[in-house]
Amino acid sequence: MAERDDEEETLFEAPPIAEQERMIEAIVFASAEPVGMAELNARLPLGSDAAEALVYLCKRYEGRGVTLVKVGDAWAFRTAPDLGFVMQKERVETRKLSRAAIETLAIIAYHQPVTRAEIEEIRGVSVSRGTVDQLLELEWIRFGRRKMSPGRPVTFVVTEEFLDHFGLESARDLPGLKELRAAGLLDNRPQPGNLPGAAGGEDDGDGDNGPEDQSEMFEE
Amino acid sequence: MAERDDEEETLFEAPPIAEQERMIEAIVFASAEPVGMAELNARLPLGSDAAEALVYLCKRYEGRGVTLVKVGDAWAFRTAPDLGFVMQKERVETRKLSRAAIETLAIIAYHQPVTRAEIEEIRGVSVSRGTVDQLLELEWIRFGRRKMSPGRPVTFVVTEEFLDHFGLESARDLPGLKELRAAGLLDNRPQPGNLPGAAGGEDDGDGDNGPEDQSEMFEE
Amino acid sequence: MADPIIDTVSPIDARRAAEALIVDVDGFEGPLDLLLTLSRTQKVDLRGVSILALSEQYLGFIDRAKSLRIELAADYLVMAAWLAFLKSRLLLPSEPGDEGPSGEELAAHLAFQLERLQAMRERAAQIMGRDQKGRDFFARGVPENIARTRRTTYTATLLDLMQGYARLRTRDDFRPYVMDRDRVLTLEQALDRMRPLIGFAGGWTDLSSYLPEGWEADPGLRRSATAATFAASLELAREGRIELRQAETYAPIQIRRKDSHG
Repeated sequence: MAERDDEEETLFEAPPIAEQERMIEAIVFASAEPVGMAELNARLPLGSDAAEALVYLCKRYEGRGVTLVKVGDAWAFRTAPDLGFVMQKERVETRKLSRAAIETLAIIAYHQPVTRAEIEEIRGVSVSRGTVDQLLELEWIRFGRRKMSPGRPVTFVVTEEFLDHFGLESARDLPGLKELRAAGLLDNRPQPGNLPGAAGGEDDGDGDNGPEDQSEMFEE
Repeated sequence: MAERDDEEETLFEAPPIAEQERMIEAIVFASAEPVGMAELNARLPLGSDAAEALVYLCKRYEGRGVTLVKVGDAWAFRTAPDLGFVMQKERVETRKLSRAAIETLAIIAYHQPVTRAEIEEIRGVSVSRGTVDQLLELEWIRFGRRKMSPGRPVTFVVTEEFLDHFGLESARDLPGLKELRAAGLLDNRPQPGNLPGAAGGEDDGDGDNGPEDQSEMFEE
Repeated sequence: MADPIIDTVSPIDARRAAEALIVDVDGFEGPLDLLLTLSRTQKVDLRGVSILALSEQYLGFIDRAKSLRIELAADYLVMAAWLAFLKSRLLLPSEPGDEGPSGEELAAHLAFQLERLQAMRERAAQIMGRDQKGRDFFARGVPENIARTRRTTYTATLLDLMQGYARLRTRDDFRPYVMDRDRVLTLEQALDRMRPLIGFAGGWTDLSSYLPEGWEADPGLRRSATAATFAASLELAREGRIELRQAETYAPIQIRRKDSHG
């Protein structure tokens, strides 16, 4: 390939074919859509020959983990069909955590070890069983040591998994109020719905568990 | 590699290293984000050795249009920087960072973990909320471990995204880090007496956060 | 311009200088930045910069700004005052009784600060000058996440978490929940109150006599105190410290210390 000496194009000397191949490789890799021949030729330096470079590039990826494939009239990289099984990462459908769950989680993170009663006191509404269950299931919280107070209630603490998910090294590294404010996260406007006396409602309409049946699910 | 004869694992014989290389190629190629070593090992068949296969893969892409780069403890394919000129179409216009933001970023990168007060001491002006906000939003910085100093202030550190964006393998590869350290410019030199300049106040008139209220929430 | 008189009285070039200064002061990011810029006029390596000369330059700059009635931010004035102090320390021989760091130490630290800021600026420029993702090099344009199985998971970011917490805490600014306790005797309080007292309860005494003073009159307070005291007595009984008895339903509850009767 290097023997090409196109004397007629000395003014705009085309890069060596190996360089053209590199350029096409980069373009096709970064493009959001398959790239057509016309576009390749338009983007390569004058005098380049995308068709020829593509032949080399195609060969280079033969048998590799990714291959260069022709999609209609354009080119794209695709995972080798036989490797589908390593690409079968479970499709994880992610949903936003509910506000009740986020608040409960935040209280546990900031006040751990914390009892259910304390969470309810801070939130001003009772904590539904579903919310706690969900957080336990996500493995973001777990049961902590029982509190040495009457009734010896169980406490909740956050887990390693939690720290991992939120990119924290320890729960103590959570920013404080001052820092939240400094980072502009603290909206200072009062929320009309949350003025005094708004407490008491159920956080998500799961009405069969008032604060009194908290023992039911945690007592052995 | 193939010489491993873990008798207990004969059931799951690891694929040949060339196959492991293909699999890693497929996984890393498919992802826009760097893929961590832990994830690679989890997705390869039992008995595989991602670290070894990566050595081969890395070599294979040396000098290509797309290269394998290490970002922290993760791997990603990125187009070769020298080909930027054919990539205009993919270029994303980014909001220009203010001088304050750029300096703050550099200070965090070189002094991490670093507190807001330390950043202010180095720059000689208070750090505006917007500056930190912008860097957090770009995901170039995140909250780090709290400092074991009075008030236990939070610190900032740079992220994997920062390393990825600037093509750094680790924060240790920051330009001129060694020279700065040798010149003592990264020392935490205490001030003799009280030198002005490290303004304590908030520069955006958000005056309602005295230094005392960051501890408030962690005090029992 | 603060004062129109200046405009008419001063010569044109003074006015121009004044305007330039305003622009410049705005352009500086604080006193340290101004000092760093001034130090460049000395045309020496930052390690060799004369802090004394620099202090004089800075003070001169501030004086000029003042005479032109330019409003200076407080930290510029604080720095000016400090540099004036430093200057006097550097010029006058230190006396044996002098407290605090010497002028040389203070000057050395200021030089260090300037050098460090300069170094950070240079590094910042170097970082920004590097090849950047999305500008010079690129990630895969079509990430393939082939997936067959589906699993629902929930996610939240640290921002969500902090905002959630901030929301609760801001609400507390308006509904300080601790204040609600004014009219509530907690179990802990009742226990704290009873523990030292039961030592004296050798004989059977009415539980109602353990209510704290001032809690009997108001029905609400009395109810809370009675409930807490009763719960505390159950707790003490569980610990084996006291015994409880009640003659009949609704009769007064009585307690006594347990160890007195083995």
